[in-house]
Amino acid sequence: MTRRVYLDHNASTPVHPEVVTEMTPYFADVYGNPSSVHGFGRDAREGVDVARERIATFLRVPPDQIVFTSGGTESDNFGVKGLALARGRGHVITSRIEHHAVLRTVQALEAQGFTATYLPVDAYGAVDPDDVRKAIRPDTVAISVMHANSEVGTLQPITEIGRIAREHGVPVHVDAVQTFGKVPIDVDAMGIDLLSFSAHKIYGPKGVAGLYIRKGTKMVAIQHGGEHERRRRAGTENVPGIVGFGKAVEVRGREMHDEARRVSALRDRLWEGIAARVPDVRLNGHPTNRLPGTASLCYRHVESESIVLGLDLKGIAVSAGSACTSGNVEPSYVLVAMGLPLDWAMGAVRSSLGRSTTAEDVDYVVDSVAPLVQKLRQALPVGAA
Amino acid sequence: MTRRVYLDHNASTPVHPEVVTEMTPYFADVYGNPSSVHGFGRDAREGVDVARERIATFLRVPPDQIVFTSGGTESDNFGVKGLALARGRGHVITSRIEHHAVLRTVQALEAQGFTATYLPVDAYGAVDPDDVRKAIRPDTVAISVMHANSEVGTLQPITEIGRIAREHGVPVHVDAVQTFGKVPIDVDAMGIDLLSFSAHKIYGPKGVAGLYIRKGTKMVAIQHGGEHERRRRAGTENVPGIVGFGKAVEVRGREMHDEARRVSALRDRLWEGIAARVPDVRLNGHPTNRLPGTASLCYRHVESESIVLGLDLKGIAVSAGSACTSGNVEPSYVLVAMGLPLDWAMGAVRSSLGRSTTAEDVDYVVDSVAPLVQKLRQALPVGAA
Amino acid sequence: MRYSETLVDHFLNPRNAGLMREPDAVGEGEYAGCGDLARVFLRVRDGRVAEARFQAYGCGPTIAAASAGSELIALRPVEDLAHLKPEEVERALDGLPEDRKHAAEVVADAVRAAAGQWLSQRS
Amino acid sequence: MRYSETLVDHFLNPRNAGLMREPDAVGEGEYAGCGDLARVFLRVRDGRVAEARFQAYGCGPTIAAASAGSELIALRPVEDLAHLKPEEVERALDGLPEDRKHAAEVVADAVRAAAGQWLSQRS
Ligand SMILES: Cc1ncc(COP(=O)(O)O)c(C=O)c1O
Ligand SMILES: Cc1ncc(COP(=O)(O)O)c(C=O)c1O
Repeated sequence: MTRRVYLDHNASTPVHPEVVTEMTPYFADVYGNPSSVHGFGRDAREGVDVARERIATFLRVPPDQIVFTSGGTESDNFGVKGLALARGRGHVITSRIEHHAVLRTVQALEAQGFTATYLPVDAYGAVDPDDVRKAIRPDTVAISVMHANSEVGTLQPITEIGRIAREHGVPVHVDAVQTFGKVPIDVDAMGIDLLSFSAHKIYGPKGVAGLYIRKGTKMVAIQHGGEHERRRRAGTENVPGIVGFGKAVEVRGREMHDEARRVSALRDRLWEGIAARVPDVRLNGHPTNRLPGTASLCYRHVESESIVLGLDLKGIAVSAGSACTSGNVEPSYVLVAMGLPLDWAMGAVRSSLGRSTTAEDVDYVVDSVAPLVQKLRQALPVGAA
Repeated sequence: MTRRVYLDHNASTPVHPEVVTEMTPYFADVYGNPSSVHGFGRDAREGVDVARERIATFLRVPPDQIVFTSGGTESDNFGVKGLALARGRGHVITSRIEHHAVLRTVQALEAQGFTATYLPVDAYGAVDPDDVRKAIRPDTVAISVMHANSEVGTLQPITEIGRIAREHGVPVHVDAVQTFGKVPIDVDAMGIDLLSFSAHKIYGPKGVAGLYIRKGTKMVAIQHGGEHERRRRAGTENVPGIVGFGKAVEVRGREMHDEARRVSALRDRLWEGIAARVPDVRLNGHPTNRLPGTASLCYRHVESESIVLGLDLKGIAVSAGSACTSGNVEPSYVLVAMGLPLDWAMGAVRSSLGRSTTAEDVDYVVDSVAPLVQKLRQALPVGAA
Repeated sequence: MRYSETLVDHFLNPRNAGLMREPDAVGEGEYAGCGDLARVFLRVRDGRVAEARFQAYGCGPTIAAASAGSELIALRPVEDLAHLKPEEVERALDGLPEDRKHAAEVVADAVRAAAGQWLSQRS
Repeated sequence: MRYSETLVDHFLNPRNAGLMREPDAVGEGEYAGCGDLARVFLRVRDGRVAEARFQAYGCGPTIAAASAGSELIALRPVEDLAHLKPEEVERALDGLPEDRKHAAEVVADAVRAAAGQWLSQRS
């Protein structure tokens, strides 16, 4: 078991070497607090400013419309609560396949007296823009639809949703944690008012993310304290993290496009290799309109976690679509929303490829998956699940 | 101007070299998501577990009572809102000299229908425990008093406050961001239910902090999403930051006591050196019951920022007690609460010493302050302010 | 690794996996919360287990527990097995994490059910 | 550094700082928001500034602006100074950050006040 293959880039990624180099001096050498007016503080402030500038350039937005946060989850909480609480009361529209960072935030708002509509998705996992139109009410205060789901990777019709929202004057928050730096995003063309994006999914450090806030969007802060980030997010800035984030985004500008093509081809190789050798397997999500490196497969009549364990023992990291936590079955709510039957959904395994993935890695995975699934199916009660 | 002297450790600190070494592998090598069940995830999880264990050992509490957050500000927001919102409505007690992370959080709760009492402080900046007793009402849901203020450093009578709170069954949150790792804290003896503590004030990285939550304390989460941190704080853990935090705390266990003695003596040297050469200067806060390295001085009839600028031009980093932001005078609300006259409060300058501060640094500062203040006073309108 | 070496070995090389034709007894265990399922087949000679086979559906530990269980019961009197405790299955795996104890329970349930069936048929 | 070299030089080495005995005119400028205060003293010969001194209280830029202002007005006709614009003081400092523009305003106010006093005394 010397070989190790990491196919879980949607969970987190190794920090890019250039990013590590860029952020390292900000621990022991440039350690001032960016709020301090003296030289030590100004040096730290400059690091933050450069990072903000780089991200703004990448997103083609003004730098002062970017707020740094501690992670995708905070950005999502901030985006959704910030819009809703600024309006006090009303109706929120989201989808059934959002990340928990949005879903549970909307639920928390419901507990405070807001109402919510959770839009369904089709068999590919896509929201129908017409459903958004129908869901809008006079008291709708926010729409939050993700750009792509981490599990199946289908891209949502954000441009259409954005157009409809604008017609009705409703602000749109988009969780782009899985797409930012992987596929192009144009907040103006797509009609996005708030955009959540994160560093650790794109070879930046954990513990830092951002929220784009279109100028003029009515928002309130949710973390209170000092006057950081133009009073929109209190707390001493995570300077090394922000510096690393800026560098990671700059590198994405160079690497994103070629990598998407390469990783997309490797994902096809993975799917075709497995499909050729394993019966009763299917690929979830939209065949083309999707994240390049994500392959969500369902193995019928096998349980996700036993595949993840079997591959882990071969040094391969993939993630389970269904999870058995303290004795509760949890088939992926995303696959369930897409209408997958339970005997398929229980056997969902996601592979997510990244910049260091090679064809040899993929072949090793295919060679490992085939016998494993066969063995697991041998131990299977006939007609189970 | 080659010499650089950093006397702003209460704002932020250089990361300890051992801490940098400990956290570095967690960027590019141990990059899994701690929620992942495969080997890459388990390695990351172990880093987080070790850090939690180290901090728990230092604080002498069970590890599962520590929740990691993104900073002191989040810990304060979490502590105060977590207690208040779990109780829905009621009365909160805090002091006038809390950090904005607590003050503005209490104000946000007031805007949501809570009521609040802001306790006064005496001339040393200390809360009178009797005032806490008098402020408690049947509907009091939380008491939040800091352990020491960053500006004057006077230690608060937490043990007495904790005892009174317990008699009345009211939970106590203590903002120990400035004291954790600098002076001993015993949450049991001091009757503390929640404790905010942070990494970047004690030679750990920015972007990570903690909240101790005593078992059984009724709390709600304020950041919603995945099931991280035993469902108390959603969001992928900042693994390198947490690992660094754990190491920083472990190092504190070794270095804290000797350093306190050393830094305390240097602070006396600074004050005595300045007092001997500059007329009309005073030392704020309690003479003995205080943070070891903090010296808050007021220069009468001089304006804080001009001293900070003058010292900055000599390579010395200190912080201004009063700040002039976009044309609004802001004498420190802490000094005002302590009853300092405005002509003193406007000239407040804080020096905060740390592990790398030397006697030569201190002497250089004294030699720089004396002529600077003299020159600034020459330009002064007679009887101004 | 949160699983013992023994457990991993049973998972990777399950013993006695698969269907048994014309068994003397069959028993099932199911874990409601989780959908985990184990089925045990017994061939009995002179009141003792002459052969055992299993089928299992569930996460890795459940498959390993079924495999270990099928070894554990070989040659034992069926009467004893009517009272098989999950702890015995767990011990045969050198332990289970807290949130996977149900793997041993499902298998012990299946064994007890099969033993019960054989005993009631005989009486 | 957010301040120009010129500003820093005026701050560290303020020109013409201090009281003037028996001046021909005195003017003050004050920035209400901030408590910043500048006082300018003029000695006038033949309608021109023969000598200027200042006192200032405030953040670094205010002190620098007063110093630069006192140089700026030397030998100029007092009549002109009654209309001195803050921009001229700011230019003499090679610029000011947005949130410190008031430093130039306080000083220009003080100069205009002193010039006004002298002109009204004369008439
Ligand atoms: C779409 C999406 N949103 C939000 C998040 C939350 O990010 P984090 O856990 O880093 O806070 C994730 C992470 O998996 C995600 O995939
Ligand atoms: C007492 C106290 N509480 C809270 C904070 C907030 O910490 P941070 O800005 O790192 O979030 C500080 C920082 O100065 C502090 O001194």
